[in-house]
Amino acid sequence: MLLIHCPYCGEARSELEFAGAGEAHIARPENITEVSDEDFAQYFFMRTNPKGIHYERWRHIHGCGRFFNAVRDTVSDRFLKTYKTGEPKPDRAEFEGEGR
Amino acid sequence: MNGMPGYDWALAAVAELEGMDNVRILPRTTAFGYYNHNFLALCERLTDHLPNAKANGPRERLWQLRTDEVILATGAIERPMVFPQNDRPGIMLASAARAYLNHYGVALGKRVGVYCAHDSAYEAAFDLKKAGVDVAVIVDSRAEAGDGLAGQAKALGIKVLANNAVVGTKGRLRISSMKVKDKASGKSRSFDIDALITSAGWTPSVHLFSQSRGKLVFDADEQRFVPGTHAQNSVCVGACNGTDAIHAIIGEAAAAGGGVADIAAENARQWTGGMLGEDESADSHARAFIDYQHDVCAKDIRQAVHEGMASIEHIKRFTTNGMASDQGKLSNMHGLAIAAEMLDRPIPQVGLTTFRQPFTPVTFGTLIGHSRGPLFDPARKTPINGWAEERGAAFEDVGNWKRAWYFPRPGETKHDAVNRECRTVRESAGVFDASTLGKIEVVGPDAEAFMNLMYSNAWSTLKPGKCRYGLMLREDGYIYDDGVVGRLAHDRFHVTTTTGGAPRVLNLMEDYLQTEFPHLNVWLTSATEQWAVIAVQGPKAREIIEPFVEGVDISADAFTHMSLAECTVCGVPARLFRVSFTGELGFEINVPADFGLSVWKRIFERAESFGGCAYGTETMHVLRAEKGYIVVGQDTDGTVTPFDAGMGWAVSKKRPILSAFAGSNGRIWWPRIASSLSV
Amino acid sequence: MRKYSVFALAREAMRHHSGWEKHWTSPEPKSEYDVIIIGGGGHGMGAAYYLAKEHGITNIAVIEKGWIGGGNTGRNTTIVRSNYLYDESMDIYEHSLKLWEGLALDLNYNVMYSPRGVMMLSHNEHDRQTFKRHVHANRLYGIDNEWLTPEAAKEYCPPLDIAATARYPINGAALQRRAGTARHDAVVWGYGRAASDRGIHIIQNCEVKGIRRGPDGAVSGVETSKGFIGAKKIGVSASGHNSVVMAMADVSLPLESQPLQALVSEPLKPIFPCVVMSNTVHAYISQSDKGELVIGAGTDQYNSYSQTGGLQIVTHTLDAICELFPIFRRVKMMRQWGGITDNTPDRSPIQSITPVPGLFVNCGWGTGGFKATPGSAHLFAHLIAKGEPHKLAAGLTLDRYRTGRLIDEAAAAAVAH
Amino acid sequence: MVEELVATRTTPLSGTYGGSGLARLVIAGDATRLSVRAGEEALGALSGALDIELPRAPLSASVTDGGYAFWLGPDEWLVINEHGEEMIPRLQGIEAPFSAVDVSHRNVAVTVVGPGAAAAINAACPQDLRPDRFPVGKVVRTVLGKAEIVLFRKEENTFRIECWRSFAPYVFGLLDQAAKDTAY
Repeated sequence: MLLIHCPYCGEARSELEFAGAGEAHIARPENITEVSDEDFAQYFFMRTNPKGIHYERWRHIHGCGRFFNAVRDTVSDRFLKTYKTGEPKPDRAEFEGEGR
Repeated sequence: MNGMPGYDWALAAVAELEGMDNVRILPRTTAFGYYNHNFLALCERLTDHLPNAKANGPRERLWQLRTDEVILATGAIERPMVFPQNDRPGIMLASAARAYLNHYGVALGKRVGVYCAHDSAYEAAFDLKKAGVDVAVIVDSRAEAGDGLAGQAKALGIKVLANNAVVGTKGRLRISSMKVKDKASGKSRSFDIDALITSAGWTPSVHLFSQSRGKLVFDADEQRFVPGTHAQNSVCVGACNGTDAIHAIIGEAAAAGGGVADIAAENARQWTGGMLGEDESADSHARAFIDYQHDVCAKDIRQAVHEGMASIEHIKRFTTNGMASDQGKLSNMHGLAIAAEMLDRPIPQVGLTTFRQPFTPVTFGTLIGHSRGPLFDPARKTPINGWAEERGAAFEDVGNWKRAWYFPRPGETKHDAVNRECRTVRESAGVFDASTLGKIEVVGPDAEAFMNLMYSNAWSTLKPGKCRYGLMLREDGYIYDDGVVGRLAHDRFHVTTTTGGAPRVLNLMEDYLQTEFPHLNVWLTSATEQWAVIAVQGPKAREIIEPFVEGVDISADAFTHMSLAECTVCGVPARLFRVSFTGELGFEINVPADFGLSVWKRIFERAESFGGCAYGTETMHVLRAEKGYIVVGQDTDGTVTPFDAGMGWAVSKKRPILSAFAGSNGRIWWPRIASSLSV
Repeated sequence: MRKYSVFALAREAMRHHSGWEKHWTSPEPKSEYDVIIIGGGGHGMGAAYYLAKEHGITNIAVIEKGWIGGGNTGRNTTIVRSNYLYDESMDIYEHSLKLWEGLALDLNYNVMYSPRGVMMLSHNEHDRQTFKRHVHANRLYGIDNEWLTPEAAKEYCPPLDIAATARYPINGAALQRRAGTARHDAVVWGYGRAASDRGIHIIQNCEVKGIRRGPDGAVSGVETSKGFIGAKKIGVSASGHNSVVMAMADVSLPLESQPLQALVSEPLKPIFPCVVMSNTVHAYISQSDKGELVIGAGTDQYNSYSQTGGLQIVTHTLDAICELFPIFRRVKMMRQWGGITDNTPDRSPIQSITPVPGLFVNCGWGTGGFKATPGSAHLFAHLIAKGEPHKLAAGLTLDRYRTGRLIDEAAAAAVAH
Repeated sequence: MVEELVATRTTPLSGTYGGSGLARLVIAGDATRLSVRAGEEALGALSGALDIELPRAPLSASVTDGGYAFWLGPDEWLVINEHGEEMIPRLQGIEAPFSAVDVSHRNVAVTVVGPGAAAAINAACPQDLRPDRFPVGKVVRTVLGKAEIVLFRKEENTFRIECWRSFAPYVFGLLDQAAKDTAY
């Protein structure tokens, strides 16, 4: 069971309070009605699914209710960072050598 | 220890710890699992050890513990010697013999043999001898025992045969003799014994460390795996860390506690020795057991390698070595060593099978705790549920909800009851508990803009005081949910969802609101349980509810189909919808939940006086199916577009279509959220 | 290779089993093969075997990072069934079930396929309608599946508690009698032995580090921990790591890799005669030949390559098992473990050509790949050999995420299966 | 309207008590409750109108005589008035955008009192309830077994638990069992 730091509550809470919400920083096309089928498939279905550093979304669904982003290593399952929705995507260089 | 016998010192230490208010000691408790982020699972045995008469309470308790740091002091487990016919009753570990003797006052035999490759067996032999048990002989496969042991044995009058091996045993119901071979001369002789204790050394208990995903390293000198790199915030001390000397252990423990050792230890012997696998002098075709539960012998491991199994995982699965309830605590290292020898590879290259939870088996009961019967899963009931129970309704489970299914009268079958309920609704009226429908209140100046983004219908044309069927699609155009949406005010919508869909619809709305459209001034609140919903359907519906309603004119002309009003019903604040899921004249009365039962009773009584009845979900399904209304999740399954469902009318024509693929099944994609709409 | 038979057994018993041969050889890789299969699980080993047996291609290497059968093949709960709803699914799973029925004979290896029946419990009206729809769809398609009353279900599986007072009472069940279990390790060893016998190279402890492509964009081979190995055709079937391997060729997939856990109890005397699955309470259970209750838990909610998961997933499953079978409350959990499942958005698999010429992928089997092993392997071999999908797998291509022809069995499938 | 037509109120679990000597369970009385959602700019006006400060600090609560304002999220509060006073009408005329939804009947409150209260709650709740981590006055939305709850520490050994009404029998039942088990 993971321990997840909620950037809105300011403390770490049990995974039981959270809902995973998939990969983060996938830009929804501005002109979604006009993008090609390929681009729509890429946006809606394709995922990087990396082994290692993963940018992902969580919702503190049974807590403050907020969606937020996290950087987590999918090998160690360690969280490297959690941050609020809308904050810039942290550079992966920030996490090199950490927690692997 | 500090001048006391070790056991006494330990008791004193426990007493001191018990006196500290920031320490909690859990006896009879096994840490059986070490999971992510320093999460530990413990099994505390509460009453399981008590005689039946005293054991009324819970048998075990599951502790789920999250810690900043974990100190692992899990010790080591003694390994048996591997030799032919080593599974005869009366053969056991030296440490077991010692525990029987010193803790329980039980001597396991009158004339005990010892076979070992490790000093600890000598200590057991000495204890037995001092207690008056005849120790026939200590057979040591090594050329030499640890410091001073041979002399001590001699002083106690115990014969020691170094560089010898046990190559067989005899006995019918228990061991009666063992055959001992001198490895130098090859000569053998027999000893009459009624018990045999063995020790091949100690295997560090690295299970929890390994479960924590710490990396093990192989200590080639001592032929054992010990903790290497920690993956979580933990420290290993003592035998589990491969630390043998008492002074070193004290130092480790003190460091782990953040202090400096102030414990003096004297007269502690440092054990040496240990071996893995089978002594080379044994007959390779004999049955020398390594896994006693699964009857796996040394020769089976060799056979597996012979047949091409080269990874320890393959060997384990081929022989089932280590797959019994001890999960290889006694056998794994022996099996590994035998395989490595056969493969002529170092032990670490053959690998180590994974340590998995639990450390020792744990009852399902411990793990589930209170989760049984009504506490297995919440059974959600509406405010009107009790009334339906009294009326003898049959119920169906819909998600966590219990819903009245139909209301059989004496002698009626299900079909009779449903037929009657259907006819009654069509001919006069029926009353239906629709409280389980999901309700979300969408409030704020941008509520309309938000609704336009979330539903396929257009909402700008919906005036306050009106409601409309809403269809929610996924971005790939497949139907996600539906429900009637009422507009209470310019900036306030009362959205209903399917019973099962309420949480995921709210979640999806929050997702878009928080991440895609955060600029919108609109908020969502779940109001599902705030309201009891009483649907009155049928030609007599208006007449039935009329006397209860105040604050709105519900005449046919004034309160047309798909109207909505805030008013009072039975004197309490209500939201009244004129909607129909039956095709008949219909109203849905929302009242605050605590008033639901009372309002229901009054309406039901009046409905009965008009020949009406209460009806359940089965009748609701028949009635709606007759009219062609769909239920999302029953008539759709995740790959149905509005067009597949014949509901193109619910898709606003003003929005461009993303793409249209007319496959053989006619699926067409349509974008739920048209970002071309200005928000 | 010597044939396994009762005579061979008698002969070997006389001479300490010294005459048994190695299951497979462990050759050093050659510099070039006609086909490389990445992933030595059941699907990959099987694909190599069928390429040799049915398409005459034997110059094949199966490259496995660890030991064959060590991924999801060796970690699943061994359920075999074909009672799916959609044509695309029924096609491939029924094809697979038919192959299971003859697999031991075909391979001369006892894969312990046991058609003990898979029973899916219905707890409410929605279940009943769904399962009856499955029963009808299956029977129209020629696949066995039948509806049982609660009493008939209990007769088939006596430990079942059909009391009407249960929190989720049982109102019936769908039973596929031909469905059942098979021994996971034996399947991959049987394919391995038969493939090795046909000259296929099984290269274990060999990690693929890159996929090399020629100037035309087509594959030319793989970089591995044992050096470069050339091939004009590469089939990727590395369940749990497909995204990672395919990223080496810049192919993105609609996959998310999530932990799936399972557990076994201590061994019991035979008590549980079939496989029981419950969609509503999220549990499935059978009893292994060694006597352990084999219980499948659910998927953790996050992507992970760690082969571990949270305790809460296991306890949630045991809640359900004990609710269905109160007699098991004092049974002990002996071992829990995890695998990595590659899940697609529509929970149906992908078997497809890719934008890279010569590169084929078999992935996305989610929680249900074991049952598909022979069928998937057989059709994947066809795809690699012919360069186009077999008609039974034509709906499983990657293209469906562009055209929208999704195959969503989520409503049809029991949770994790 | 004739008097007998006026509806009467039936509250879930009213009159139920349970638990053990170490952790007593009491169903709290009726109250009015508001789910308030708003941005920063409306908080001053809302606090004034409601006569209770909407706390800005995460996980904190304001308490008045019979009133609570619980921080549930950065733009979400649960406001409770135990005297049953109507709150919605007081919000007329506030300019800044906000959402206030009456949830008086949606929730049920259970009070857990006694030296074993924290242990009983911890039987099914993952919060760290040690007093230094969960001091008096802290409030969280969290889970209790398979139900969502709002948990407020009113005093060292007194907790108020709010849950949705249909979950109340489950929440109460679970706490009742757990409270009895704290004796072991």
